[in-house]
This record gives sequence, C-alpha cells and structure tokens, in this order.
Amino acid sequence: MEGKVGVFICHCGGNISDYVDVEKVKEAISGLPGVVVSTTTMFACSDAAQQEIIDSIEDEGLDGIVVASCSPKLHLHTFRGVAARAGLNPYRYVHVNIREQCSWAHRKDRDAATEKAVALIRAGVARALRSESLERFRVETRPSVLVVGAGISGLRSALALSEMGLSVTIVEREEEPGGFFRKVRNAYPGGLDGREVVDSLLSEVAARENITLFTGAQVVEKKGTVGDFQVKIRVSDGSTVTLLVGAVLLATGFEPYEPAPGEFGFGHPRVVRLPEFLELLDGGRGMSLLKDGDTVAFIYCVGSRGTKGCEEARPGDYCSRYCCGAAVHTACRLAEVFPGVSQYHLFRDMRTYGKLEALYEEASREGAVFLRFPGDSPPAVVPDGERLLVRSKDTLLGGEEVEIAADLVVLVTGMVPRENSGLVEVFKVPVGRDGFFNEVHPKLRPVETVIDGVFIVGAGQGPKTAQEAVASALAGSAKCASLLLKGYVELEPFVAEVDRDLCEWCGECEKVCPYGAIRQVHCEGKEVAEIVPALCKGGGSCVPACPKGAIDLAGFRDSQIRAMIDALAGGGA
Amino acid sequence: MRGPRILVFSTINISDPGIDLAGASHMEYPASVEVIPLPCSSGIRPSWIIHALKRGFDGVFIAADGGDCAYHPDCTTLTGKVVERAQEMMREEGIDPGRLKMAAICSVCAEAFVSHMKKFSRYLEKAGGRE
Amino acid sequence: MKRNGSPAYDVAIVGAGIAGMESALTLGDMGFRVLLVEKEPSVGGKMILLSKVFPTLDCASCISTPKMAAVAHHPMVDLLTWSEVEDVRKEDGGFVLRVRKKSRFVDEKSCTGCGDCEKACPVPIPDRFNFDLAAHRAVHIPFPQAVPKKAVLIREGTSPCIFECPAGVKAHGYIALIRAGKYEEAFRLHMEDAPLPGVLSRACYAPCEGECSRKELEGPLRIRMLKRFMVDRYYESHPEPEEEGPEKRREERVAVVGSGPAGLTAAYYLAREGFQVTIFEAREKAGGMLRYGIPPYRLPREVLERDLKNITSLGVSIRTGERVESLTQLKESFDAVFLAAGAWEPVRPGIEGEGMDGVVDAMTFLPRVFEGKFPRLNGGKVVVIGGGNVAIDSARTALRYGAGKVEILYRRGREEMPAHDWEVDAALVEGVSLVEWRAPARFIGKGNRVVGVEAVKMEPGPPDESGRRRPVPVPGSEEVIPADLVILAIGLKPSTSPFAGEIEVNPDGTVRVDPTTMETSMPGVFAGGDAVTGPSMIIQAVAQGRKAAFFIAQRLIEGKVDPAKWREFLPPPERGKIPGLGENGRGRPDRVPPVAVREIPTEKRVLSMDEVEEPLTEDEAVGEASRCLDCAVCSLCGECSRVCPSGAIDYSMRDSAETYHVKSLVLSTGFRLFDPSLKEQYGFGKYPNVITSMQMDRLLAPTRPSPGVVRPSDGKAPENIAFILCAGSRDRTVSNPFCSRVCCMYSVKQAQLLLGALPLAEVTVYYMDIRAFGKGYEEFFQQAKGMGISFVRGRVAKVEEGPDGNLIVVYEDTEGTGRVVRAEHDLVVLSVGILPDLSIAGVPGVREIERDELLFVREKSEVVNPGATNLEGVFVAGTASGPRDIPDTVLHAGAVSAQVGAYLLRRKEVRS
Amino acid sequence: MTSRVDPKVKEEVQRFGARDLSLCFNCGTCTATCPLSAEGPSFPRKIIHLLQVGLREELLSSPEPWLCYYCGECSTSCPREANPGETMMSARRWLIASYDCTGISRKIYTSRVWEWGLIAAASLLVVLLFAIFHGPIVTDRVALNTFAPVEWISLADHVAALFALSILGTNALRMARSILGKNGVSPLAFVRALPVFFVNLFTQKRWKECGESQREWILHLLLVASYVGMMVIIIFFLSWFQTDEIHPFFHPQRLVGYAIAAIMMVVPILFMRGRVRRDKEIHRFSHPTDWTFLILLFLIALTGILVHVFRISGMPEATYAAYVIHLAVDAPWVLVIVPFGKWTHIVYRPFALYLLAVKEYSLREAVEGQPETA
Repeated sequence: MEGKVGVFICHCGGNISDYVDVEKVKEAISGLPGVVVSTTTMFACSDAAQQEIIDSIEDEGLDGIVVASCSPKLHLHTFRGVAARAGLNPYRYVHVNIREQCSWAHRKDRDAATEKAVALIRAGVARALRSESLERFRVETRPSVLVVGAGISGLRSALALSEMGLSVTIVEREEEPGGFFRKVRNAYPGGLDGREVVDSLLSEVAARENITLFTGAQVVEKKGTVGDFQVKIRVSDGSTVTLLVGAVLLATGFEPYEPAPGEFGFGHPRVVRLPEFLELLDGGRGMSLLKDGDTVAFIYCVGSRGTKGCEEARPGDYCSRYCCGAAVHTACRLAEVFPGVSQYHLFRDMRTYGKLEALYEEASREGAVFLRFPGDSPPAVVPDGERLLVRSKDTLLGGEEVEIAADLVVLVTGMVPRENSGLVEVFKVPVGRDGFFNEVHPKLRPVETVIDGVFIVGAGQGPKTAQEAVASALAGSAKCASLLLKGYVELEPFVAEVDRDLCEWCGECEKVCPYGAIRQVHCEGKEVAEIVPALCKGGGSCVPACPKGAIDLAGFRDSQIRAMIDALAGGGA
Repeated sequence: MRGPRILVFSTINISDPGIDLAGASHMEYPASVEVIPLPCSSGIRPSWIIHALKRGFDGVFIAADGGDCAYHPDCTTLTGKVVERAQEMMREEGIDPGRLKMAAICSVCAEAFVSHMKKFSRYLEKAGGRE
Repeated sequence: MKRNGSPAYDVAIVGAGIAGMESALTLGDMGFRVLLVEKEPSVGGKMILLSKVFPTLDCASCISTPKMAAVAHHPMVDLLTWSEVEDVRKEDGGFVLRVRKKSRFVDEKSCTGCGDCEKACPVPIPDRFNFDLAAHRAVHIPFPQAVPKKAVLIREGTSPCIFECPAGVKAHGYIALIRAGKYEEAFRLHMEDAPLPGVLSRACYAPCEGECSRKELEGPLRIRMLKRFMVDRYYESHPEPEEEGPEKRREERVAVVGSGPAGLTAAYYLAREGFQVTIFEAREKAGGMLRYGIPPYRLPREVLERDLKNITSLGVSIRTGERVESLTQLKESFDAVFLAAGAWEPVRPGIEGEGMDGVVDAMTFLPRVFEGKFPRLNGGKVVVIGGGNVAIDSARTALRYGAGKVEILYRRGREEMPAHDWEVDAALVEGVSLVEWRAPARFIGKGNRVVGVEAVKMEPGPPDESGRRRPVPVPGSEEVIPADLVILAIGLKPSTSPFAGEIEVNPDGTVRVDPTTMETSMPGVFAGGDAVTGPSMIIQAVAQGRKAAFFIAQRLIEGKVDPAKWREFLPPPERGKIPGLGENGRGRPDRVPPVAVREIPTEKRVLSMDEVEEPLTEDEAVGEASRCLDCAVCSLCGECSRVCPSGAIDYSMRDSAETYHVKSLVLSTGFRLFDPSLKEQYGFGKYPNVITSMQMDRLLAPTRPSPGVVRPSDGKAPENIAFILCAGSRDRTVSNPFCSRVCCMYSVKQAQLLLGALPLAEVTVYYMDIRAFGKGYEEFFQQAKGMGISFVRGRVAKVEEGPDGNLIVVYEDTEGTGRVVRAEHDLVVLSVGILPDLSIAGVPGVREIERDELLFVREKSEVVNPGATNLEGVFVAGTASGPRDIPDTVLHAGAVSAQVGAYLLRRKEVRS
Repeated sequence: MTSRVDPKVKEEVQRFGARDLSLCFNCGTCTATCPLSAEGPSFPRKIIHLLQVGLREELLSSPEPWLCYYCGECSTSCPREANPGETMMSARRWLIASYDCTGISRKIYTSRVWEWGLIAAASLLVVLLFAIFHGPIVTDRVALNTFAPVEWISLADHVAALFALSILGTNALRMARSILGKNGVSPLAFVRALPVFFVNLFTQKRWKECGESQREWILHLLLVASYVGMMVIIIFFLSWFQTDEIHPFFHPQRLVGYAIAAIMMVVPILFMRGRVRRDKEIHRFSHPTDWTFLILLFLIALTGILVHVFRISGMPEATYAAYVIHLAVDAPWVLVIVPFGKWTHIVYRPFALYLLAVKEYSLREAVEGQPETA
C-alpha cells in the first residue's frame, strides 16, 4: 500500500499525556509503513498546531492525516477544515479519540492506556491509508412543489411556498376546494368563520401566478427522486398531466368518524354528529330541532380512545385531540343561540389542553353540565317517543347511573384518516397502525417521511386542530424550501455502492432500505441493484443484507474495517 | 494486554458519545476495550465479527442505537439479525456465540456501557482465552 | 457580511432551545444568514436536560445532541452563547440588535473541555442544570453534552472583602482554599498580593472584615484569624521560604529607602521580577514601624523575622544603619529608587514643660522598651497623651513594662478616638484608665523631672469646616494629674526634609506622587507608604509598595509608565445576588455565629509581652471559612488558572457589547417552570421530599446528579411515589387558569421510567383529566395503566409531612367513595406547569410585543399566521407563545421558519 | 337505580344565590380542604355536582348541606373560583324552600316583592289589630298595660308561636322523611338520638371545628342565645317582663332586657359591617334575605329600646306608638322569618345531625341485632 500519512498526537496539555506516554506512542507509530510524519503537539487544535499540520501536508505531500486527540464530536470539523485548507480532501483525514476513549477511561494504568492508544492510532493509520477522496453530493432541485389536498393545510402551504418563490401545483380530489374547515362556520379558538378564511386563502391562491389549482384531480403516478419528481395526475376531464416538481406535500386531511348504525343511537333523526350539529347551529339553516327548555346531551370520545358505542363500532385507540375543544366551543355557541337549552356533556377526560382550558371554563360558565363516564362502560342511548333517554354512569357520583331525557344527542366524533390507498400506493409513504401517515421521527423530523422529498402535513399525519394543521403545513413548507430554495442540496458522501460484478439481484438490500434508495436495474445482461445516492442516508443496513457481500459503504468499506481490525489486533497497518 | 480483548462497534451519533461520556466522567473500564465507530449498528457485516474474533479479539460488543436510531426505525430488529447471523457463523466456526454481545447504548448511557464492559470482560475471562 | 461596520444577518434568533435550534437550522438550510443568541453558556435549552421524552421514550440527549452539533457547525449559522440581547432598535425596515457577550473568563478557543478547572475550584454553587439537586463549581462545564463544550466561570463581581482591601489581597480566595483544606495554596495566593502574611495576620486592621457580607447575618468572618491559621501552619512546615529566585535575573538595580511594609513589599515584587534590589535602612534592624512601632504582644518578633525571610531569600540585600540623605546621589548608582522612609517625626504639643525629663514621645518610648533599653517603670504612674492606636499601644506596653497605673488623656470623647474600638477595649480590660475630654495645658515638674500634668477639661465647641466640633477648654477647670512618666502620642509625620529640594513635598511633609503610579516629581523615583500618606495602616503601605513595584518594573522595562495597565477589579456584586441577603429569603445559609477567639487571661497578659490572641484550631478554621457566603461566586483563588493545561482562564475578560443588523427577529425564548413554593399547600421548599417534576426528570436521566432515584431527605430509594398534576396550572388561586399541556404526559412518562428504575415502587398519579391528546399519547397512557401505575382522579388539596419525612397527600377520591383520603407517600413529585420566560421581555424593542394575560407572546392570528407577532418582522417560535410539547414546538418552529423565509423573500421582492 | 336528571334544579338553586355553581369542575379540592369533611359525609363537591346534574331526590335526602358552617376555606382554595361555600349556602336556602309545604319560603327567597310583602303584611296586621283592639290611651302617665293589656299580647304571642312551630314542625317532618328514606328506622333510635338534637340546637358546636371561625361562632351563639331568650320571655313570661312599674336599674328584668338589647344591637351591626366590607369568605356574598334577617333583628332591638326609653322618660304617647312599631317589627320575625326564612336553619342543622344519628343508631341496632335474626 502506498501512501503518505501524517500522524499528529495531541498531549491535550496533559489530559492525554498524563495518562498516555505520547512519546512512546509516537515512537511506535513512526515505524509503521506509510507513516511519514509522526509528531506530538501540546494542543492539536491550537492555531499554531493547525498551521503545522497544514505545513506538513504541503511539505511532505501527505495524502492522509491522522489526528489523535479528543472526541471527534469536538474537533472533527476543525480538522476537516485544516485538511481542506491544505488542499487535502477532507475525507482523507481520520480522527482517533485517545482522550475520552483512552486516557480518561484508563487513568490508573499508564502502560495499558499507552498500548491502547498505539492500537487505536494504528487502526486510524490503516483507515487513512485506505481512505479515498470523497465529494459531497450535489443534487439539483426544481423550484416547484406538488401539494396534494386543497384544505386549509394545503392552501396555506401553497401560499407560503409561493411567497418563498417556489411554484406550486395543488391537486384536490374533490370538486370543491376548501376541505373540512370550509364547512366550519365558527371555529375555535376565536370564532373564525372557516368559509371566510378558506375563501380568502383561495382568492389569494387565485391571485398568485405561480400557483395552479386542479380540483377533481388525482395523482396517478410518481417517478424520480427528491429534487426531481415527475408526477402524473388525472384531471377532471379525464386527461393526464405530468408535473415536474422538486418535492411533494401531502395535505390530505381527515374524515369525521362515521359511527356504526345504532352506535349511541346513530341513525335516529335526533342523534347527530358534532360537525353536522355545528352546521345546523351556525349554518343559517335554522335549528328547528331545538326550542327553549329542551335538553341536549353530548357524548364525547365517539370513535376515539377505543370507546365502543355498540358491538359493530370500530373506534380508533387514539385520542382525536380536537374534539374536546370543539365540543366545549360548541357548548358556548349553543348557549349563545339557545340560552334556554340545557346541555349535558358526557366526557371521559376533558382534553382542553393549553389555552383551550379557557373555553372549557366558559362552557361551564354558560351552564354546560359535565358528567364523566367510564371508558369501559359508555352511555346508552334509548329512543323514548319523541325524545332519547341517555343512560350513563357518572363516575363523579361514584358511578351512580343517571338518565338524561334528551331532545337531541350530539355525538362528539373523532377524526379518522381519509381513504388514501391510491396515494399510498403512488408515493409509498408509510401508514401507521392508526391509519394516519407516519413521520420519520415525531421530534426530529415531524413532517418528513422516509421518502425523501415527500412531506406529510395537516391532519393526514394525525388528528389536529386547524391551527395545528396550519403550523404543520408551514413547517412542511419550510422543509420544502430548505430543500429547494438553493437549487441544490448537498449530501454527505458516505453512501453505499454496489459491486455489479458480484451482485446477482436478490432484492434483500432493497427490502431493508427504508428510503427506497435501492432499485433494480438491468446492466450488461443481468439484473443488479443500483443505489440512488441522493436517497441513500448512509446507514449501511444493506451492507450485511447482501448475501454476496457486494455492497460497500463509502468511508466504511469492508477493506477499511478489516484493516482496522487487523491493526487493532496487533498486525501492521 | 490486560484482560480479555473486546472490540466494540459503536455508532457515531448515539453510542459513541455515550462511550465518550464514560471517559469524560472518568469511569474506568478495561483498557483492552477498543472501539470502531460506524454510522449505524445495522450496517455491521457478520464477517467483521468473525474476522475480529479470529484475529485475536476475545469478544465483540455491539453498542447499538436502539430506538433512538436516526437511520432506521427498525434498527434494533436489523441489528438483531446481524447478531443472529454472526452467531450462526460463530457456531459453525466453533466459537462460543456468547462472545458476541449486543446492547442499546444511548448518548448518555455511560454507566450502562461501563457495566456492560465489566460484565462482558468477566464473562470472557471465565470463558478463557481464544486459541 | 458587514453593514455600517457591524455584522449583518437575515434573521436573529433569540434562544437556542429546541425551537431556536430548529428554526436556525431550517432557515440556514434555506440559505439565510442566521445569528443565534443564547443566554446560557450552552445551546440545547431545557430539552437536553430531560431524561427520555414521551411518547416514544427516546433519549432526549440522543435526539438533541445532533441538532446542537449541527447548529454549532452550520455554515450559515453564527452562534453566540452566554450572550444577552440588550436592545432592539428598528432601523431601515430591519433591526439593530445590541448583544452583550457575557465574559466566560475562559478563552473559548483554547479551552479543551477537560474539566480540570472544575475539579480544582473550591467554590460550590447550586447546579441549576440539575435544578439545584447537586452542586457544581464556580467554574464548570454546564453539563456533559454542552455545546460548545467549554467551561464558564461565574463571577458576579469582586467579593467585598477583596474589593475593600487596599492591597487587593484575595481574602475570599484564601478563605475558599482553607475551606477546601488547601492551606499551602492559600498561603501562596496571599503571596501574590502581599509578602508579609505573618505581619498582616497579626497586626492588620482587617478592613475586609468590615465589609464581609456575613456581618448582616450573625457577624463577619474572622478573616484575619483565618489568615493567621494558614500562615502559622505554613511557617511551621516551612521554616525557610520555598520560593526560589526568579528565572530571569535582570541587570537593573533598584534602591529602596526604608524597610517598613511599603519598602519590603516593593522589594519583594521587584526581586521576583528579577531586579537587583537594595534596601537602605537607617535603623539597626529591618522592619521599620513593624519592628519599632508594633508591640510584640500584637506581633511576635519571630513572625516578623520569618516574614522578612520571604524578602531576603529572593536576594534582596538590606543595608541597615545606612541613612540616605540624597536621592540624586542614590540615583547615580541605581536605575530606580523607591522612597518609603515612613513617618517617624513626632508631633509636639508645644506646651510648657514638654522638654522635661520623664516626658517622652511614643516613638522614643516604644522602640526602646522593645529593645529593653528603657528603664523599667517599677510601679510608676504613666500618663499617655493622645487617642490613636499609638497611644493605646504605648499605654498597654507601659502596663506590661511595670507601670503601676496608666492613664490615657484624650481631648475628645471615646467615640471619637481614632484608635480601633477593640484596641481601646483591650486596654481598658487590662486596667488602663481613660480620661475623656481632657487636654494637657502644661507639664509640672520638680526640677527638670516631671511630676504631673496640668489638664484642662474640654467640651465640644463650634463645628470646624469638616463639620466636626472642635473641643474647646472649659475655663477654670484645670487640675493636676500626677505622673511619673508622660508619653506623648499625639501624632507622627514624615521626615522628608532632606529630600525637599529634590522632589516635591507637601506642606505636611508627605511626598507628592502620582496617585496611580506612585512616581514622584523626579522620574525614576517612586514613593509610598507613610511617607506619602502620613501614618496609615500596614496594608495601605503594602498596597503602595505593591503598586510602586509594578510601575517601577514597567518604567525600567518599557521606559515609561502606563497607568492604564494597573489591575482593575470588577465592582462588588449587587446585594440581592449574595445568598442569604436581599429580598431573596431562600438559600439563606444556616445560622452560624463567628468563631470565638480565645485570648490569654488578662492577669497573665500584663505580665509579659506574649501574644494575646490564641490561634484557631484546624476545625475552627475550616468551620469559620465555611461560613463564607461566596459573595461574588468566584473567589479569585486562581486554582483553575493554575491547573488549566491550556491557560484558558482569563480573569481580565470583561463583558462586551456588539451590534448586529438583522432583517428579522425570532423570539424562541422558551419557558420557565412554575415556582411551586407559591402554592404553599404543597410544602415545596418546606418538606425536603416534595420535589418538582424537573428534578425528577434529572433524577431519571442517566447523567443524574445522584447514583439512582433517591429522595432528598435521607438518600433512600423511594417506594411509594405520588405525582401531583396541575401544580400551578388550571388554578386561578395562582393566577394561571390555563393548562400547561405537557405535565400529564411527562408525568406518565416519569411514572413509566420510575417503574423501570425502581421495579418494586408504587406510583400514584393524582389527576383531574389526563390530557393525552397527541399522536401516540393515549396509547402511552393506556400502557402506563397496564403497567400498574395507579391513576386517581382527585386534585390534591394539601400535602403534610408525616413521620420519617414521609408525606400525607390529602384529596377527595372524586370517582370512588367521594371521601377525603389521606394517603401516605415517601416522595411527592409536583408536576409543575409552564410559564413564559420573561428574561428579555423588558428589553427596549421587545417590550412592545403584545402578550396574552399570562404574558406569553400573542400570535397575531393563531390559525392562519402562526408565529407572527404584532410587530412586522418579529416572530415567535415555540413555548414563548404558549405551552407546547416537543413535537408541537418543533412544528411551530418549522412554521415560523416558513413565515420568516416568506417575509424575507417578500421584502426582497419589494426592494428589488 | 337510575335517577333522572332535572335541569331545573340547577336553575332553581342559582336563583337561590348559587351564581358560580356551574363553574365547578369537580376537582375535589373543596372537599379535601373542608375541616368538617375529613370524617363522615363529605362535601361540598358532591352536593355541587348533584346540583349541577340536577338529582332532586338525592339532594332532598342529603343532610350534608346542613353540616356545612361556611368557614369559606373551600372558596379560597377553589382553583376555579366557583365559590363552593356560597353554593352550599344556596343549597340550604333551596332545601328550606323545598321542605316548606306552603311554598312561602320559595317566594321569600326568590322574590324581594314577596319577601317584603309578607313582612309588610305581618306588620300591617299588628297595626290593624292595635287600631281596632287597643285599650284606653292614658296620657297623664305611661300605662302600657292599659294600652296593650299583657294577657291579650301574651295570647297573640302564643298564637304566633304556635303558628311558627307548627309550620316548622311540619317541614321538619318532611325533611325527616326525605333523609331517612323508606328504609325502616328503629323507633328506639329516635329517642336515643335526641340528645344530639338538643346539644346541637343550643350550641351549634360543630361550627367550632370549622376552620378558624371561633369568633363567628361565639358571636353567633350570643346572638342566638339573646333572641331565643327574648322569645322565651315574651311567650312564657311576658307578664313579668311587660310591667308598668319601673323597676330599679339593677332589677333582673331590666338587666336581662339590657343585655339582650345590647347583643341584638351590636352583633347585627358587626355582621352587617362584615357584609359591607366583605372581609371574610362568609361575608363575601350576601343574599337579600341575609340583610333582611339582620335588619329585622336590629330593628327589634332598636324599637324595644325606644319603648323602654320613652317609658322611663314618662312619654306616654311616644311609648304607645313605639310599642306598636316594636310589635309591628316583631311580628314579621315570628310569622315570616322564623317559620319560613333564614331562621329555620337553627332548627334544620341540629335536626339533620339528629337524623344522621338516628340513621346511625338504627344501623348499629340492625347490625347488633343481626345475630338474633340470623
């Protein structure tokens, strides 16, 4: 192996040299083949020492350097910069941690620590000798985004993206844009009129030249990768259009839970779901159903938290998040419209989180009465002539059963995911057990999916209020913008590579890659795997998955790791 | 060399900082433990493990990411498969599969790492040197 | 990029918690230039301090650290930690920010994060990153995952004891070292500022003690006695100085005139610098006033001798018996001169009979007594005239030298005596009598031998220009006080007459010098000590000698003096920042009175010149040192600086302010936790085993401050833990009617983790509504129930302490019997709520931002414009605008990034 | 058993003063804070919830409202500022009205017109009776017993007292029926529990345990003692009390009169001052009937003193006029406030405790008697 490696061993002002005999280490290393410079320094990170390294690289024509000092978490970037300044490819620098993982961990045994430091540096030298010049990938991106869904999330995303200079195509499955929120005449908090909000968004969308809205349209096919997708949509007249976009935002929203027939009396003309009740209350159609002196019973958690209203019910195990707030907001509205109507709210846990608590308090003040029913024993709704008898245990009375003679029963229904199997098929986005789209990580990457460039926002990812849906829509827009605004993305070069000679396509690698970075291609008469570098995250799970050992991860190649093991074990570098 | 030699495969983002923290907190563990950091524990080739054991390491420890892995939601399962296959190969080679251990080490799991090392060391000591 | 000379950015983000970091990274990725300002020494906010996070139980550290590192290394993000925004001004469509970069006192570039400083530092302070569950040191790395991983030294100024000392002797420093058992280090620290520790430990009037903050509690620390303890110990083990001469010897020669404290001090520091120093002493022995003015019962001579060795061992030669008559002449053979000839010339009363036998001045009497050359007094009656310390010394010395009766005559009242109170007390205890409001009119003799003093009664007369009422004689009140010996001690002045023609001298005989550099009118000739100030304290002379040495060295090395180079101390800390003082009642230290100083019995005292005070024992000294309140936090002991391998400690660092031009501003200042001591019923701060949820999270984190989850009172593992939800939330009695949104879930999380950490423990959660509303939260809650965690619906009304530190939780079982239940637990966790962090709310430019009733920043339109505030270009991200859990915070921060991005690009469009 | 909710209950009790009733979110802080709730039946949270939900039968059978003495600690600790103490007070008013078979209590509590109308009617009745039946008006001296013969007045007092007692008794029986329910109660228990009734009637001793209300309790006890004493004197010993002879100052008749008058003047003033200042939790809310109660007491004392002053000053016409006014103030007290108004709680409180004791004794007897029946 030819190569000229320089090794720089740091005293760290005693933090290393007090427990490791650095001079001895230097001696041991200087004899290794390929090592042309071996030196110790008081502080490798100091300006003077950095300059020394640069000088060494230039004077000796080094093609690899090893710095043995503290944890790479502290100075990896420093020394990559040093290499770059000296004209050496930054990836030909190897960092060896002889402080946190050597001198500090073995303070009682100087000989052992010294011996270990030698071994670690030897492995570093082995790796450096086999290192290659790598370049960060640059993926060109198109400054355009496809937004699927024209509800409040989709529309708001589109506007934000457009304001950031990206062109946007919105595809809405329904004929009418606006989604669920448009039907809400009085939204909480603040009592916004959903129609007004959506209409103003729509008129802004219409006014923007770089936004195109297709209604009654559906996505049928997706090709390409992050930064450069080709998406085919079928528009209302049946023809197809192909869009070239850099990213995709899925803002498909939710459906209100549809109770099973008979679930809490559902089907009875005086049993309505919350969205319909709100429409009745605010929709200007009048409320012929109610008059002063009547009683309304609200039943919470219908379709959520596993509350089974009847045998056939298929509730989700999750909490639908928005319903408690919506119900107490409705209570306030009802008290406003019908001050003479009595309201009984049968709830499980009142989840008016954050500032929504104020709404709960207001509903109480307005006279709404709250009874708590046990999750495993939900209320029963029994028709009784014109009225409905709602029988429920009230845990706040020690589980005593009470009976409400109601003139109207409102089922506070939760959110369920929309039927999106077509989209899931096209975009390959994962769906969670609850049926909503799954993000990569709820905290680190809450709007990203494992498919690079495909984002999930709004209530399609999980139940959300309008406000939260918009926040997530904008967060998704921000991610699109950070991907597309510069016109390119730069990626770490540690990606997997396939040795086409060895590969005999079996598909194992494709199975383990969650990012869809591996695909099957035909090459020189056989089927082989190909890595899409732009999609490869460099995790390397495909490496052991390959039965032929045909995959290597740049920077962590088989030869490098084996050489390192040999070097650690005591062999030469 | 003092004590059984252990090769640790750590992960750059998660378990390596945990091992660093052990040193930074001046917790002692055998100096015969040596670490090679990789991006993700699911990318370890079983053959590396066999290679290490054949070249003189007494044991191999995989400090996995567990649920915190940023690369793979199912990192633990994938790494588990690597371990399974490696142990199979070890059995074929006549090596005690107990010489390969895996545990999730998070970025602050300094204590856990040290106790794993001590325990593994004791196990390997009892099992006796190789070759 | 710069604008009008100051750096320009597209956006400034204030607060580098998870929201700030997320926004910074997203905006940086979009290609905007971001300035991220964090008031703490590390980024990461509160999230990095958590153990694991719900509902996935991933490790908070593991998901935070990559973001923290990314923020630090992002090419588009510039990070300022330990920095505070002080002013925001609107300008030209953007903003001008003034940011104060607080001094870390650690050079960030050279600090390697090794933590050696922390191990050496003797000052423990509550670790706020562990929510006071543990202590860290005045200098510390905030927490193991800190970014940047650099130490920070907490200094609130200069401790009053140090600030008050004329010589800047680091009393706080050596006290802290004594407390830590580092006695020799304490001694060496003293030598940095004053080379006569023995003398000072006996005879210093200790102005430091007068300023000690503890005086407001039970009394000041006995600082001088602590010094004596450390000096005695050191001298016992080091009969000869261990200090070796300077590494580099210089050729320049310096003459020092006078071997008193000023001269000795100057000589010592000049010699340490390598100069050739010669002291000229007119008297027989070195020491000046220390030897000839201070009685041995206050300053044993062997201590003085040992102190002198500190100076002579450096090669300083003391030529005794050589009186310098001409500075000009001296200057011919020396490169510089330090004149410290003292103030020896007695002030004479100028009355009849003062030349008689038996009338002596104190400066004749004392030296001769000390040398045994004065005739023994053999029961004679001694009258001392004067009210200063010299008068008291004379009286007490006379008593020990065989006087039968000693009377002090003073022309004013006792309160006005310039002598220190305790000196007067000591004299009175020993039997000296004091005659107030009496002045000598003439001395009466038998022949030339004095037999009495004719004294006249005095009374306060009209005030003089200083406002003090001059005593005037009462006519006809003369009486004769018999006396065998009269000692005059009415004042001393410098005898500078020989040099009057050479250098400028004031009318009162003091030498005129530049007060900063101590240089006289003759270049190269410096002066200090009593010759400059008139009779003063030893420590004042030491201070001047120290300063003169510095400028003499400067003059000789650089050829000029630069007053700006003299060390400058930070001002003392504000009173309110000192633990136990000011409004802040909490953190009050235990009440410990000052150590009692033992003295030898009075009757034995007057029989000899033996030292009156007895030394402190080691226990007493460490105990006394432990009373120190660490006023300025950092004690300036210098230990960190000594051990730092890279020399990164820099006490001379000062805060700096820098202005930045930014186009937009994001506030991501986060939250503060509700202070549960406001909810008195829960006993937080009163019962040790009532802790906050944040403390519990720290106990559960792998980087926890104790080896496991333990309860504070006895360190035992708790077996029956209660969580009290809504502590400080949904509660109008504490003016927070809102729900804090995170408490239910983090409590469920902690309960689950506790079952992991303490498998046998019982965990009960007292709640009203479990708000498990987010993705996966309900499932997480159900899982907790399945694990056997008890959820009891009922808001806890009060917590009482029972036996063994256990706690009785009183609540109504609202879902069961409806009865009042008193449940016993051994640890109670208060799930405290979230309130906005208001630390920059008052800053001009930030003040104008609208806030809601709980002072969270109000979002202009929560539904369609998240993050936009009432001010154009100003956005709010994360919990600064309301309680949020981590996923919602990250989403909100992302949304704000889009808002900022759109704003910046819109603005650009408009401009172009 | 399933109970039907009645939305009207909440509205009703709100009309009786429970303005913040619906703010309660059932956290239970009030109950856990209540010093009287630690043992035995717990309140107020459960009662509040019954009121919110509207379970009339349960409420009528609950003795808990009578166990509360309104120290107000529940209200200060309530995280929603729902004033549970005031709700309990209102519940008592509502219960008084519900037990009252005549329906007059309800009118008094919910209508100021009715309240003052009835008071005025009672007063008018007195004036009318005097106008028709008064004796000769002697003007040369004060001859009150001539103007208003003591036996006639005494007879009227007896009639009024009988009226009040019969109303109270009937309503107490209704209360007993509700609280005891249909379960069999041992007759012996009624006897055994009697001391509970009397001790509490005269001392209201449970109040002492209630928070820091010691002072309130003493003042209240004084007031009660004074007017009960007065009523006893007037009904049974009027001939001793109402004399034309002016006794010397130290005569027991005058001393007793002065003591009663002083207490009945001063204590209502103190209470009214508290209600104006709202310095204590118990005084923070004032129902109109609370004012009526205090004002009437004060007026009774004041007019009584006036009669006395005029009499000893030898002013016959003034004395007669004052006497009529005094009785015109007394009558509403005896005819309205005592049987229908706020005063009834003096009886209901100890009676509720008595009924609880009866239930307890019965239960104990049932348990003790079991081995025999088994």
